[in-house]
Amino acid sequence: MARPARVLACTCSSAMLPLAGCAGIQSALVPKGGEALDIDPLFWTSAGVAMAVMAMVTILVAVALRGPVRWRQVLSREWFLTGGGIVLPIVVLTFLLVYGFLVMQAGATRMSAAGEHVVTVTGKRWWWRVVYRTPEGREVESANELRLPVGRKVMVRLLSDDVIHSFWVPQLAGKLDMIPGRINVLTLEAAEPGISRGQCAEYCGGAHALMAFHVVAMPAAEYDAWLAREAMPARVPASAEEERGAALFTANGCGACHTIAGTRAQGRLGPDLTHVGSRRSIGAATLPNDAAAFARWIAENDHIKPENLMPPYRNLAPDELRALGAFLDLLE
Amino acid sequence: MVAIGLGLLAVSGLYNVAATRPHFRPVDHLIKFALRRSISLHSLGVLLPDLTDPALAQLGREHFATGCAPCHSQPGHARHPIARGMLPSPPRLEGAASRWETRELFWIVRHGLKFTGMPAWTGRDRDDEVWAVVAYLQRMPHDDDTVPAREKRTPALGFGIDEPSPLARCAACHGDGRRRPVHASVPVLHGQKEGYLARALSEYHDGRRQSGIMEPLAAVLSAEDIGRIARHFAEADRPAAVARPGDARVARGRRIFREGVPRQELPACRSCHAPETSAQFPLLDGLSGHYVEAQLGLFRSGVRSGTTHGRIMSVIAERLSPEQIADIAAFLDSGGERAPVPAEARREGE
Amino acid sequence: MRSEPTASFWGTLLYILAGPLLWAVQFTLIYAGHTAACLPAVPETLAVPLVAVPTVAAALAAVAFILRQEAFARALGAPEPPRAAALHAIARIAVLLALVAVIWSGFALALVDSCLAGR
Amino acid sequence: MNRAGPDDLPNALPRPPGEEEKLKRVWATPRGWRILSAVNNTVVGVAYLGFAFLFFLLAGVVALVMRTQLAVPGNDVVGQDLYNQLFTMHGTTMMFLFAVPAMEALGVLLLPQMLAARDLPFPRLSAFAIWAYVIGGLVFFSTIFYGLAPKGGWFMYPPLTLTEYSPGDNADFWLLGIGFIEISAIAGAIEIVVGTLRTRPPGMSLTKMPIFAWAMLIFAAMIMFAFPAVILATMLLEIERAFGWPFFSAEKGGDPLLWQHLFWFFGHPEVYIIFLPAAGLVSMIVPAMARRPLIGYRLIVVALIGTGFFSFGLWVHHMFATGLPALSLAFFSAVSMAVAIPSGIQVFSWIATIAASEGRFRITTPSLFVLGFLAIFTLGGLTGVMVALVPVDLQVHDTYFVVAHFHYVLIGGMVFPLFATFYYWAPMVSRRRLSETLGRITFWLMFIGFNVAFLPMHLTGLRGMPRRVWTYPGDVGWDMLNMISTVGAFILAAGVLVFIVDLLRNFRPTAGGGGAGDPWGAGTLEWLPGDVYAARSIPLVRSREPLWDQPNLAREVEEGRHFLPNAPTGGRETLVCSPVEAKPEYVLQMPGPGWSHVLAAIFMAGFFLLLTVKLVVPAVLSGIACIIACIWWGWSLDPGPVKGDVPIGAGIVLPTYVSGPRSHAWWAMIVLVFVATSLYIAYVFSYLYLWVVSPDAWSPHGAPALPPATWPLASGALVAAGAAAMLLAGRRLPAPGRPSATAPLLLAFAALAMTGAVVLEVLGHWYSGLRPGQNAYAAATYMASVLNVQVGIAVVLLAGYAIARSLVGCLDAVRRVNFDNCAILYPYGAVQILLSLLLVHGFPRMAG
Repeated sequence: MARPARVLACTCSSAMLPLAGCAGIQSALVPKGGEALDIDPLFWTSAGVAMAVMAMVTILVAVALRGPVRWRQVLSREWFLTGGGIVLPIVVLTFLLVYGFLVMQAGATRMSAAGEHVVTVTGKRWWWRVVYRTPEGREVESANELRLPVGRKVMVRLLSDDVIHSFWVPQLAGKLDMIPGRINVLTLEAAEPGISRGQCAEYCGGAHALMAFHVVAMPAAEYDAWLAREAMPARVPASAEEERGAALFTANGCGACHTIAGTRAQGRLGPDLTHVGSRRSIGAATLPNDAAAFARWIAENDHIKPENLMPPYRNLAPDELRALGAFLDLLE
Repeated sequence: MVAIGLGLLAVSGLYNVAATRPHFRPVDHLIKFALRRSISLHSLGVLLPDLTDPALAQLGREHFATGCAPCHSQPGHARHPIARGMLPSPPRLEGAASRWETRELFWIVRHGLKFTGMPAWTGRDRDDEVWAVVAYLQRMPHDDDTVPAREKRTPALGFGIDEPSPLARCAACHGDGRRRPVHASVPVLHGQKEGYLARALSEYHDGRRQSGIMEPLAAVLSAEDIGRIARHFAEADRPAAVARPGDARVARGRRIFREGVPRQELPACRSCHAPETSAQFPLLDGLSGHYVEAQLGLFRSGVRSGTTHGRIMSVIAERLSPEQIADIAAFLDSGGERAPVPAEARREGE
Repeated sequence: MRSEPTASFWGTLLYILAGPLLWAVQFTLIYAGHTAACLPAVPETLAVPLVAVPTVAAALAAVAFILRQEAFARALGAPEPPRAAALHAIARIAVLLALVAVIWSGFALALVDSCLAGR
Repeated sequence: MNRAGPDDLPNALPRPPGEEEKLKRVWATPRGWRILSAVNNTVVGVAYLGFAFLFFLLAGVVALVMRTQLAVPGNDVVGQDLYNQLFTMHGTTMMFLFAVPAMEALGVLLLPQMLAARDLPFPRLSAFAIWAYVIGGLVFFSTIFYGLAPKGGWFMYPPLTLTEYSPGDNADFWLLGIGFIEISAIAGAIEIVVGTLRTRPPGMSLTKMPIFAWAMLIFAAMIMFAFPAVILATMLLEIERAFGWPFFSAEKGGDPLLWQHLFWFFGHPEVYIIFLPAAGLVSMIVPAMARRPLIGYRLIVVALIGTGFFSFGLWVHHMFATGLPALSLAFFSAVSMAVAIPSGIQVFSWIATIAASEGRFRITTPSLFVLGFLAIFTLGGLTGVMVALVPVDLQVHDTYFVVAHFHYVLIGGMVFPLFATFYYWAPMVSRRRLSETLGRITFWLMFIGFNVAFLPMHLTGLRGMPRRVWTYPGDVGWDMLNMISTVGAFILAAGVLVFIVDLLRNFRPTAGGGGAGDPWGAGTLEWLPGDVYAARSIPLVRSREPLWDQPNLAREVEEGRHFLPNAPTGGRETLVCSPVEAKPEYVLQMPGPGWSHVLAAIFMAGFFLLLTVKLVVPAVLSGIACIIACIWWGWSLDPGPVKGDVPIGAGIVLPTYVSGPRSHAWWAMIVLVFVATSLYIAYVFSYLYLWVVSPDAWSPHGAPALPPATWPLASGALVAAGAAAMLLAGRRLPAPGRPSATAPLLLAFAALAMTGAVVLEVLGHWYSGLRPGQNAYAAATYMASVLNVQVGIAVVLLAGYAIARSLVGCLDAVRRVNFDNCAILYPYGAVQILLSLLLVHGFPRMAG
């Protein structure tokens, strides 16, 4: 029942959405790994049951309203009431409930099979701190982007130290809250390489709407190489403009909040910028990642993402902003 | 009937508004009565701070000399001839403290009075400055009759005549290399970064930064004046820090200054306020706790968020609690980074 | 109306709510018991009896109620069966409904790991 | 009476002259501006419903603004901060200021009519609740215009709503708004429980009650058990915000999830609190339109009871994504499924009744809305089943799928029945019917608009759009769907607009008098002819549809041939019957219009509002004024047995004054005790929950050692002595007319003893060095005393009041209701205090 139903829904939705099609980057209907693949058939089964029951009720109401007298007499019998109102729901719901329990249990099994790959994601207002552990046990920090090796089960520890957030990558798994004082664990497993989008699903005040991130699933070997690169210090500025940007970075106290490994900037309040240039977005998937966007963000972040905790640096002249943008863009 | 009568009076233009003729006596009484009632009612919510500090009154006197004396005249001085032509005539303020409640004085200085020529305080929401003037008004000699009228000098200050050099005007309040500023609410400028000083004066000049004291003074400065003043102070030596014994408050302030408060997303103060950072970011060492506390309060409440730099600081100051502001102020008051760190605090820091 | 004994309100209430109350007790017990079993100091295996015992007991009580409904009605001071047929039907169906809920939450034990919090 | 045939009615003709005029005079509705003092259930019920509808419109406008903002990606019609306030206001207003009050309003308006009672048993209480609600609600809603509106979401999760992340008064206004609805909901619950159980007409046994009365009874019972949880939660949150007692801060041993448990223990039943009365309304309209009794009456009663119970066992399904142990989630998943069965029963019942119609089911505006309800609610229920499956919920939780689901359930399950109600019952309170033509236009616009707005949202959610976002990017496939939803929202709004036009053209309220008659030929008692006094005489009921089964009933009632056709005590009165079988027990004398309850409402509103804006002194003054108004209000309510016994017909002579378990006041106190009990249970849950989360904070490891056992023992002994004094006082009440000082002295001692016990308990902990801000343990420990102080104050006020009554000679062994009220609350308070002592002093010793 699951497959035809999906084809149906896909057709419906693409009829409504000729442009976007069904390849939504943040769509739970396009599962690409782990728990999302387990939930998908359960979802379609329950949706199918719902549609069938809805159709049945519609027909029954129609018959009750305008059907032949004989049929209507049948509908008003006591056994119809007990059969339709009690026995039928019990049978159908028992089936769905058992199916649901089995999928829940699959989650437990997946978790106990998760290997030594651990990533810690901390919900912040309003961005994500992502800390990887290298095979040597070193911690490597990144932000607003999660990279996953395809085919490996990765244990994601979810924390928060301010308000409650919720970690959700619809293509890979259901959501799990990040709650101050607790550690929740979610096992992710990407089935194929590709990019999907996640977003905070628990209202966390202020810029909740602009707290998203990307998940990049890459072949395991590429992932290992990437992680090794990620653990290295930042690139050194080469051009004069980049050097000027680096100097402005220091002079304006950016290091109070941001870390760039290998420099004196060791702040821990904001995202780690060591390899910021290699990420897909800035401002928690609010802006694209290029030099111009960096410049815009630095001066206008309070307009781009209201209430975010970084002060707007409108004191900087356009050429200074360009230099800073060039410097940050360099940090791949 | 009364309304129609008043209307006719107004339309006819018979009432003479010339300042050469005083109001009819009943009108005068009515106006004064309404004025007193209005001031009394509107000043009801004013909360009095501690005004006993003589230094505060001294600061008030400095402002009084430039801002108030031209009309109200100074004790021991005769009234300025132009001010004499005003109606209602600006009262002499000796003994004003006995005619008005303190809260009423504050309210008048803060808000000014309609139809009298008394202006409102220039620096919007800078109530802290107004209190200095009130403190001075309270201490003004009650009776100036001891000085014979002919010996009273006409005022030397005001209306742009006989201005002393701008630098001397600065030193009057901010002190010089040896002398501390007149009052703790006045910042030390010596040894401050030049860029910051120039920016601050321009902001006052353009009315972007609020101060009833600094705005009028900076308004008359030219760009060259500003540059000259900034350079002068930047090149001077910072006055020696008055190291005070550190208490728990100072230790907490030191911690915030050096490490910030990660839980509150608060960066360390010194990551921006340090000699090696942008010339636009002021040095904080040696500033008085009073000044720091007041300014952080202004950032926090948004009064100082009007400038590009102020906006940066107010975003951060919003995260500080009043207690933390007091801690930081205590730390800077004790000499800041330049003060010797007590042994136990050094251990704690490590 | 006068000649018959006045029905006890609280008894009648207990009688028609017997099923749902049974469910409420079982649900409270298994939820609290399971929470206790998942405390760090308590062995996880304790969850099985802590959930199974109340479930079975509640199911048996429900069956007992249906079999001996008249006796329960009399004991509680509810109007007795011939007098208020609707009341007794209501009590009976309510117990059956509760029985379904009792069994549904109880059998989760057989399919789902007990204290695992992550996924 | 069973044997009384149609010709053997309780009262004979002709009726004495002037009898009806006297009734009219006694029950007259005040005219002009004095109508504010009115208490007639039809008058205040219409006003109540009107204000609830006003809030529906306001919150609806807020929704339109939000839909406009979301029409296109990256829109900036409203900014982030305003949007966050808007969705908080929309949810809060719809839930607390519209849905619950609207249902209570229908209870006030319809219940007494359906039960042929002259009014609710506590007329001024409902008027008080309404005024408090109106003032509080309007002030609360107006905060949106000053940027002061709360912005933590209608669920107000801490830590986001703690002062650290929500400085300013915004969040406090939410707590204020919900405070009013808590008070008026509980007042309403008392009214409805006592009204349904005690003021039914003779012969209407429990199983002959109209389904709506069952629904309201269960509704009120659910309020009794659900609201205390949120009352406690809001107390804890406000205390943490104002004084820093760490209930929800993780770093001091608190837990943000405690709020979620308490809030949803209220919040989920809340949904059914809204839905059950609506289902009850449908169960009234369907048989009327089918001209057939409801098929499956018993099953529907079971369904209502089952829903009422199960709804308390699925609060965690709002917390499936919080990371609780899987088996716990499974329990709640199972109950979430179980609650679907009752809904199935009801849907099939309605279908069966429609099928059984005499001729064909009549298609009128009310039946259109009922059919619309059936379609929409069924779909909402089915997506509810999907959401009850834990894994599916993990994907759709907090997305637009859930937004679609609960709008299907709430608009389908509550708003459509409400509109059916407007059209169906308007003739009962209006001199003119609403227009069938405009009604049909309203229905089709609303039905089409609703589905256009909300059906696409299922897909929007599945495509990953979270709730509560003020903006979204254009490249993730949500833009077209959102545009469609926005268009639908405006169509829906157009339907409501047409309804308002209809209302303005045709609704002519009768201020308590008779309406436009019975256009539907329905079978229940609210369609009896009547006037300001409701039905002329209170009928003897033999079936569930008396008007169908007793063809002459309307005429007989109108002629005054049934019970109580007059006003024998000279004031307002109604008949009180036994709760199960409805045998007449006494004639209840009830108060008429007055100002005391209006003043009490105004001052109570003043108290909370002033407190919210931190004006403590005026707030306290207002609170004192409120208490004075309450005393003035209560002073006239205990008439005593002066009127003696009166005949009501059929040779039955009933007393006009009773005390003890037969009196309506006793029942009201019992309801209050239930409310207090569930509040206390919620507290015990919180205490134990916090211990489970952070046992390290508990004494003696994480906090100072408990005070020595002498403290709690002394405290317990005091309160036990007080209880004994209370018992003795009950026996020493003087005979009428023979004043004695013994009882007042004993009462005073009892009140003092309870005060002393509470004070001792607080002092003990204070001297042991424990401070409430220290950690979660300390906060939980002091919280027990906060609750005890609450009960203690109530006991002291009631005791003081009883002493005052006794000093003026209004309290004796017969006229003892004022004493009984205190005598019910006192043992409750004593037990609560003793349990607190056991928990607070025993548990740490046992667990540590």
